[in-house]
Amino acid sequence: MSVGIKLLIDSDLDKVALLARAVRALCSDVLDEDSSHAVEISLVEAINNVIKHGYEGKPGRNVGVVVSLRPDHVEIEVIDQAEPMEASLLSNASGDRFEFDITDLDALPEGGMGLALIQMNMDEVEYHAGQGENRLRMVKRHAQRTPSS
Amino acid sequence: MSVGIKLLIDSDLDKVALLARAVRALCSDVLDEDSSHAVEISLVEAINNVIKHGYEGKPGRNVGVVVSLRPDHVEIEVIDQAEPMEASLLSNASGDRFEFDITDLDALPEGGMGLALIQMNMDEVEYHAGQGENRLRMVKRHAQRTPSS
Amino acid sequence: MRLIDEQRNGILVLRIDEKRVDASKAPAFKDEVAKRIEAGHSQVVLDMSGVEFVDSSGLGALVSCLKRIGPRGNLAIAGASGAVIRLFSLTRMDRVFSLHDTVDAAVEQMSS
Amino acid sequence: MRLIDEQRNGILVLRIDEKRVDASKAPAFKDEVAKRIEAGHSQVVLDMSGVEFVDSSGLGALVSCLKRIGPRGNLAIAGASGAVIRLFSLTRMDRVFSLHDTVDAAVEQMSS
Ligand SMILES: Nc1ncnc2c1ncn2[C@@H]1O[C@H](COP(=O)(O)OP(=O)(O)O)[C@@H](O)[C@H]1O
Ligand SMILES: Nc1ncnc2c1ncn2[C@@H]1O[C@H](COP(=O)(O)OP(=O)(O)O)[C@@H](O)[C@H]1O
Repeated sequence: MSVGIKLLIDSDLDKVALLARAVRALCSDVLDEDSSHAVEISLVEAINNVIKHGYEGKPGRNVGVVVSLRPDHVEIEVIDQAEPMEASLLSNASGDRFEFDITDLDALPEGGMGLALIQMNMDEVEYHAGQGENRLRMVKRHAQRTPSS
Repeated sequence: MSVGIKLLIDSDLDKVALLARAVRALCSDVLDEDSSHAVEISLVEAINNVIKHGYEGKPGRNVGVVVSLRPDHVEIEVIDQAEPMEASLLSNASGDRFEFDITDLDALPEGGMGLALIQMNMDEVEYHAGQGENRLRMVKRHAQRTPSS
Repeated sequence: MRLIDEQRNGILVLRIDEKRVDASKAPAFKDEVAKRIEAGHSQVVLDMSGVEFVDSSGLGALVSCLKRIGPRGNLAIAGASGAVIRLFSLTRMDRVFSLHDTVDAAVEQMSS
Repeated sequence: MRLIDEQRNGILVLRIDEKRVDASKAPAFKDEVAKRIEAGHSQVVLDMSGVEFVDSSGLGALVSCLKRIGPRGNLAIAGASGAVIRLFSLTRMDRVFSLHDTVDAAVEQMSS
């Protein structure tokens, strides 16, 4: 028994917080604090990327999010109609991004952290581009059911 | 500066809680507890009506909600593609529905309370039917700005 | 619809183990309570302390339970708070139902 | 971007009066802090106790402030909690920034 809802904003960074707050409220019914934050940060990074990179900052385009609360996981799909991104950017992203030298001030990252955060925070991440629509599917399992996470 | 988001479920009573929780989280950022509840109960009654009466309980149809947070009020629009309702049902509804004789057990209402609750809880209620789409627009003003409410 | 039954001095204490009693749950709720009334329970305390939201369908189901239990029985509500109390007040149902802060208070009054 | 300025013993205490520091606010935030650094402030405590969420753009803006203030200046963060601390830990930025529970603690250490 899955229970799903779709949320839509237009491509405006000012509206991302609305989506994030709504999705967080949905998740917090079934996920603990840390897992809810994991979903929220991943969702925000994904949507920011769609607006900034996919739609190149242009307003008036759609960004959709489908949230499904399932018995043992939460599934989030981010849907856009922008040019697809290079899928390897996502599959190559990881926590290695943060293996910087903390003593080298100049080398600290000021950007390029979003995809890495998504990979670190979600249990499954899949990107599908095609038919004028891109779908980023992200899964967060309930903490109590995955003692290894 | 308005900030709007659209939420969509299909016509399934099990999904109304999701919509309600998401919208409540959005409202609670700008409305007090009582006003947030006023919006939540109105929204739930409106959506239940669309599913039960508009779509006659049939699954697989769309129910949309647009939430706009404005500087002095929250605006909620419930959008459906069902047969329109008789607009006078809504305009005639009011708190009078609850002027029953509390000592007459048999006469206590078990239904027919939703539209009255909407009228009692929202500051503005408008119903527009047309072009295959119905829109119920409801406004809740911020408590601090309307000392009379 | 999750309900948890408990007996106390011949009174049925029924805890509603759901956060919301809305149109998706009201029919099952009504049936479950009716079943218990038919089975002979005429003194019932509904523990609503875990309930965060009730809509008009849930309220209608409560009224239906009250009617079914009838004037010779007793139905009390314990632990309603926040949004639930607000709905009772708005609809004047706070004057129809016997509302108590706690199950203990409801049981005590019903026993006396 | 709402920032509230306060001076304490030659230290600029900057309270971020926003619940979220995200991509919609990060550029303005970076500019506002840069302005103050250009104006001569080299000892800065950022009070983040009111901030509930930071994304990678907000974090990037903080790193940019740290670079701008440079190794001869001082940038400390006070009152970060919950989601904000979690992001700092995940990105190892908790080892880069000087984090303090309160503004007082941050000011005290910077003054000593
Ligand atoms: N939705 C997208 N569409 C197109 N390109 C993208 C998208 N998401 C990410 N990218 C590319 O991947 C790069 C890395 O993204 P990310 O790790 O989120 O960092 P940032 O957005 O700060 O650059 C971006 O700079 C961009 O070139
Ligand atoms: N969206 C709708 N479409 C069609 N009819 C409606 C709609 N909303 C309400 N109605 C009609 O108005 C009546 C009163 O609605 P309401 O006050 O919500 O109580 P209830 O749903 O319990 O009957 C309903 O019984 C129905 O006949």
